[in-house]
Amino acid sequence: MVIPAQPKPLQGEPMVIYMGPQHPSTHGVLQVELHTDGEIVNRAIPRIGFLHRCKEKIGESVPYDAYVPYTDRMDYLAAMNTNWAWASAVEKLAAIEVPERAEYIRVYVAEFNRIASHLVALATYGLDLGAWTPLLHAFRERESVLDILEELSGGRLCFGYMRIGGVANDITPRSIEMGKAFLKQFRAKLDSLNELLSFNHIFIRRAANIGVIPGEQAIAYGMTGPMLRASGVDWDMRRDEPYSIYPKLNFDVPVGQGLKGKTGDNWDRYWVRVQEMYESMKILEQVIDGLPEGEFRAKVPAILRPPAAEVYCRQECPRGEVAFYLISDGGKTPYRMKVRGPSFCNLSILETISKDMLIADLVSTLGSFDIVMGEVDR
Amino acid sequence: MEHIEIFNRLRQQFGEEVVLEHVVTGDEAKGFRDPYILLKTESLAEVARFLKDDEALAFDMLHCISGVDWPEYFESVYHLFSFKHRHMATLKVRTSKDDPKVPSVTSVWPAADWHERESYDLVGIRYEGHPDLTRILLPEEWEGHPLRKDYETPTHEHLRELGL
Amino acid sequence: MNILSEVWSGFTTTLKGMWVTGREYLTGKPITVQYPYTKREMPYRFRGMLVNDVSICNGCTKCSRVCPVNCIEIEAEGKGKERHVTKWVLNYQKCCWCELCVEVCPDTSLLMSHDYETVFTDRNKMIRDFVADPIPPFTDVNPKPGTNPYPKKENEGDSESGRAAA
Amino acid sequence: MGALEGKFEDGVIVTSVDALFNWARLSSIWPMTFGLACCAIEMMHTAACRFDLDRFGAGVFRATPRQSDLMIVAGTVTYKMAKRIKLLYDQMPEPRYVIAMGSCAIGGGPYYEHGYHVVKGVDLYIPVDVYVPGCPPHPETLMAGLIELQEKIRQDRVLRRKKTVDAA
Repeated sequence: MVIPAQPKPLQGEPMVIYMGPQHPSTHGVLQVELHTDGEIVNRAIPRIGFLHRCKEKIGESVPYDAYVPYTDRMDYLAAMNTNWAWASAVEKLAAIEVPERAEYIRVYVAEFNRIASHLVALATYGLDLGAWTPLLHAFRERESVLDILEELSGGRLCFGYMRIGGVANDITPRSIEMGKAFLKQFRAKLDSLNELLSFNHIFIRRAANIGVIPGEQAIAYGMTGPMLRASGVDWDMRRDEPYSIYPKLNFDVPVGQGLKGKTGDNWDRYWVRVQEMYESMKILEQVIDGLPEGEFRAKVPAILRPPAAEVYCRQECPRGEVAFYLISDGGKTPYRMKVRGPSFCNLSILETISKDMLIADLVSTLGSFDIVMGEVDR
Repeated sequence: MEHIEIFNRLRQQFGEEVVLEHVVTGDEAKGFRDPYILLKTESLAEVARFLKDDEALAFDMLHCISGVDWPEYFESVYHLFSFKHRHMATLKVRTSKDDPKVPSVTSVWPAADWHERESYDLVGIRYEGHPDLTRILLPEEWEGHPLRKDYETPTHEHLRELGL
Repeated sequence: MNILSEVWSGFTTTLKGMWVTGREYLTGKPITVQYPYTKREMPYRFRGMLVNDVSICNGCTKCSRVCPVNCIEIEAEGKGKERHVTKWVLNYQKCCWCELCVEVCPDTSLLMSHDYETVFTDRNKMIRDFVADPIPPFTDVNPKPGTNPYPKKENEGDSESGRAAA
Repeated sequence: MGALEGKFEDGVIVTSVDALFNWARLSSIWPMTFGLACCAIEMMHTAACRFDLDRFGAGVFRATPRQSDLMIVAGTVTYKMAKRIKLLYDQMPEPRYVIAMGSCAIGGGPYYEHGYHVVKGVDLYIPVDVYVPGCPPHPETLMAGLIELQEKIRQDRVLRRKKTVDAA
């Protein structure tokens, strides 16, 4: 009996392709060095730094309160949250008490910003996988959120609304009305967005079971935020190490359960973000009901000179934990300030998990990371 | 675990030679801020391995590495977090200005990879044992380390000459 | 069989998604702002181009000191009530629209106007001296300081009205 | 155009052909999807449903420079990126236009003072037609910039001889 020779597996030629920095699916100016064999990625090395804007050097050069506009531009999709992280780091350093009303306003704007940020994540993930319509739906909703924030702060993207010791302006009744009107209709809109994208069979096939990150690996690589929770680690700064008024608020922390595939795959990461929007809505409803009277800004000296000390302050932003490491020498400016950007840590896992992936799956995986280059490069 | 307890546990394990001191920053009048543990530079990798593997400490996550340029020495600061026990710790090691060298902890926490490269890029501390210690944020042609206090901002013309 | 069911569910869920868009198309209101013809109503705190009324400004340099990007350059003459600016240059190339300078301004001279339609074809024109080239083009869109967009009791504690009163 | 470009004196036919060319060019400015930083999000907003850049014929965002007429430099230009921007600009076919969107692209913006790695204006590398101020500019401002660019294209001389400095 003649044994037929095994057919040779189809072999391509090893090739190096540079994806980016100008590429529609790299979410900004990221370059991925792809070592490919045909359609299979042998190695994908992220090359960053195309948006390195010297944030840490500037942090050492400008006074504490003047750094707020720069934090806007760090994670520009969630400017309010990063503002807040900076403000609370300085407040911790200088031991400033923040009035309760200011804390409520901060949660109000931060959670709205979280919704706006996740809407972009949802829209651009659809866009990466070839769905243009969800972007239009999501951006329409995002516009209503931005209207509310613009009413409060005057800006559309970089708000600069937080100040050391409070917020820049008091909340207006009109913005609360707008917020109520938005929350009333948003749940239904989000449901229909789910119908449009989340449960689309083609979308699920492109996202589920791809780019699986187990929980332990996620922790080892220092991942935080929705990416960590999607891997099944039940950790949220807002609930587990509560700051501000979060202990008073009642909300759940969505964790990835592997509904459509394995726990920690792309679809889980996407789905955690969608569920977080529902939770943010819950928080916002409680904040609107419980808004106390009082001051919106504490009395802070015009030129802040915190004592010589150091603090490490972290907060939960839409992309994970933003942390500011501040060393003060008693002067007007910090001696050293370091930003720990969540996207920076989240992106570093790409090289490990992208081995033996298809190029199309790599795009899907990168999209589910929801990185913001302003924060990766700082 | 409180920060001082972590320090005591490390002292118990490694002795005074390695675990140098426990410093609480700030002062009495204006209030104390975050504390840190100062370690002997050469034994950093060993201590890091213990911090991760020890049951009572279990620091499974490296939160951040920062390089700091002080007048007399460079400092590498490690912020650690444990999901199991939910406590944080700050470690510091110091290295000389002439030849800044710190052992790498990439083998203990993979997250250290990019953080160490960033610290090398911006402050210029060399992490020994790092698999690929190259610039991460700035271009390869760049001269100097910008977060050093004596760094002078290059002019546009100079950067064009470098080919940027 | 498996492939058939895959195709079927892919087809039906896509149709369902198309129905979502169709429903919006049939019932929803169009939201597009027909910009050059109709303009969106801007909120009171809208941050447009930064302008300074040099006739009020006394050149205290508070704004230039607080500016994180050093985009304001001031020269002033005289003492006390006589004090007036001789040079008040704003560099729009650097300005980051953060409103920190407006907050510290003791007068009502420095304001974020509601103007957002100015574009430039020459970069050098973006450095503007408000003494040599005062602000008439902006005056009609400036929010009048102290005017309240909301009924009085709602606006209590608002920093803008507080600043105007001071 | 090539051989015929800039060869003719002003005349009724030449002028109207020029007007036709210009009209065709200004009503279909295809921009490149070229987002650098914060301003890119506002650019996306301008292209999305609320502001709809397609009303000006400029909503067809192309991912490749070879198919686009307009480069909207939306965001901070760093030294690492500047070389790539120059490369992308060189790949674009004539006629090509550039809008510098936001303070950073215009002149370094908030990073002018201490930003060692930020280019102080994209016009150090490529010629810019319209500067749109703002940080980030509002979508309306970007549209105003586009209208300004359309006005500029309307004045273009394609077949007609370019005006010399003395004549102007």
